[in-house]
Amino acid sequence: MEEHELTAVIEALLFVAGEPMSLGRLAEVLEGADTDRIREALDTLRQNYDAAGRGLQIVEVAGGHQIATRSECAPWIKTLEKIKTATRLSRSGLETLAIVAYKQPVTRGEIEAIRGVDSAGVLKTLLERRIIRIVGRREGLGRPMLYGTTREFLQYFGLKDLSELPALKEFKEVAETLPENEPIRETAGDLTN
Amino acid sequence: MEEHELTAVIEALLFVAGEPMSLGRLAEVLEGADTDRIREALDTLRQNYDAAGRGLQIVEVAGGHQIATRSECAPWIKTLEKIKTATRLSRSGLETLAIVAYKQPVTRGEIEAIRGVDSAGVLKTLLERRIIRIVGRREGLGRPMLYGTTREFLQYFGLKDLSELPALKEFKEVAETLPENEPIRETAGDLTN
Amino acid sequence: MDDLQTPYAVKLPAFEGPLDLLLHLIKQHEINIYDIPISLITGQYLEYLSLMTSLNLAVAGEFLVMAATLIHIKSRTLLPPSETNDEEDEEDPRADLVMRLLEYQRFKEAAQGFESRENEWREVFYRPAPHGTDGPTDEINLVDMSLFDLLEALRGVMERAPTRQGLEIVVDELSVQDQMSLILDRLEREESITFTALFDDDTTRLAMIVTFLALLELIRLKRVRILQAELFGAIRVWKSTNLQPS
Repeated sequence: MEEHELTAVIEALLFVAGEPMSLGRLAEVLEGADTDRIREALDTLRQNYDAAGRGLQIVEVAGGHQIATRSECAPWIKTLEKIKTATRLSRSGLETLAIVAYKQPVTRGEIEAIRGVDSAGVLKTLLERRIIRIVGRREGLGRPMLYGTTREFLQYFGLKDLSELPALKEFKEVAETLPENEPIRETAGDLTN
Repeated sequence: MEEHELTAVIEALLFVAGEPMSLGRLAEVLEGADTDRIREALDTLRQNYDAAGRGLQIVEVAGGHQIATRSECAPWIKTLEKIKTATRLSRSGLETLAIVAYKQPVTRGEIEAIRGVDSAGVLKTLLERRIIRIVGRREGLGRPMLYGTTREFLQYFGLKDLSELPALKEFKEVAETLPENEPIRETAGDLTN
Repeated sequence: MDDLQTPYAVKLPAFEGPLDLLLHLIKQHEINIYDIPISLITGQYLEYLSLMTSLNLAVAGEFLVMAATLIHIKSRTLLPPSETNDEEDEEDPRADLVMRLLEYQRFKEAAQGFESRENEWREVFYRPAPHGTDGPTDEINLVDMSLFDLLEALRGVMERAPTRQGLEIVVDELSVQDQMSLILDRLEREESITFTALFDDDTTRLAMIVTFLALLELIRLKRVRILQAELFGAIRVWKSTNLQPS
């Protein structure tokens, strides 16, 4: 297959796939076409889509490549009545999701220990939206279920893979930072505040 | 809106609409943009799509305009569809699989008694996908075949063995909406005995 | 008039939980998180709780637990330094709380990062359906299939079949008792059965043994009789009553 033919076929495949197409999946469909050549064709395609006057783009999400609209066109797309915009995640949803994303695989108990509140309802909503999933069980007492993120999670936030998550802010251990020789105890006077 | 912006927005609209968009419909969404200008933008778009190396085209069908793949790409699209259907499971498939997983070893009759519909086709699909297998025959009248899950099933769900399957009552912790008198009382663990 | 009906507006920010509230108070009072003036924060915290109560808002249990924790920490700070313990061994009573606050804070910040990504990617649409729409799709990719999907499917199907009872699995045990009633059952329908036909349905050696034991038991109980009409002829099993009319 010529380079421009390969580009054309890949474009058509990305269009019909409706989900991120990995290099591997493309190679499978293209019956053993060289991965390097596929990568090159994808680059050409991406450049074509980055030309002025295009309403579409090729994005790399969830371990694959996918055609998507450009955000500048969003206002008009939203007026198409059949296009449903996803409901935003609630604050508790985002908080819980952040814990799942960074600590996965993680149990409900661990999530609740960090959040300080019951999280069953939030977890259920996230499961139903397929943003998280049950990935197994933790060994040991009670063998609690473990939660992790899904491919939809990556897609929802436009992430290539989990390594793209920004690093979680580290904090210093309390012991290191507490003023060493300062009196910890407050005077009784403070209590009148 | 500039001409190239208009072209971009129309491209994005045709992409997400998934059905032919008439000039009138486009004008409506573009809030009264001049029909002549929309027609011009559509022509520009069509020309862009007719360049070499494109796998897509703008077709005029059913009184509207739509993005479609080029016929030259059909063989690969068919391959993709084949791969996709081989990796997808319908809702009825998932339902049947759930019954097999939790009630195994189970006969087709028992599955149909629960689902209330004929399940021969779904069982065949699940067998072909190697998610379930025939594990034997039930003693007694008719000696019906018994179905159970496979090792592939465990792999899909990241389970070590069937005892790792969460029981419905555990699920209750997550989904507190379950009715009180759940008909299934056994845990998966019991079934593996 | 409106002003009279609503004499004052209390703007009560919503908090995700006690930790969230504490972080808010810490920020509001520009407090160093590593050196929290515990009595000030406890006072502020309790004030907030009483405000919630006066507004008839349900105060979740977690908030009360935290109130108790704060009061406990405060009481410990009031105790004179223990003389028996080494100075080094003595732990700051606030340490646990500070660790929890810091841990919670980083996820709260990460969640804010998620929110801005969400906003950005909500403007991007895919085909045929835009991503992240609610509700289950008709088909599911095997790769994405999760245990939750399986449980949801099971729950759905069980809910749709509420009246069908007796769905319990018959444990596939071969009991002699069962086999005995099966034989008697057959003898109700057929006058007699040949000995070999008794084993037609048995697929395993174990099943055959069970059938044989069942037959022996039935003979012992005089519920059946076996007859061989001629030498080397077929052995037939009869129900006893057929031979011994009462």
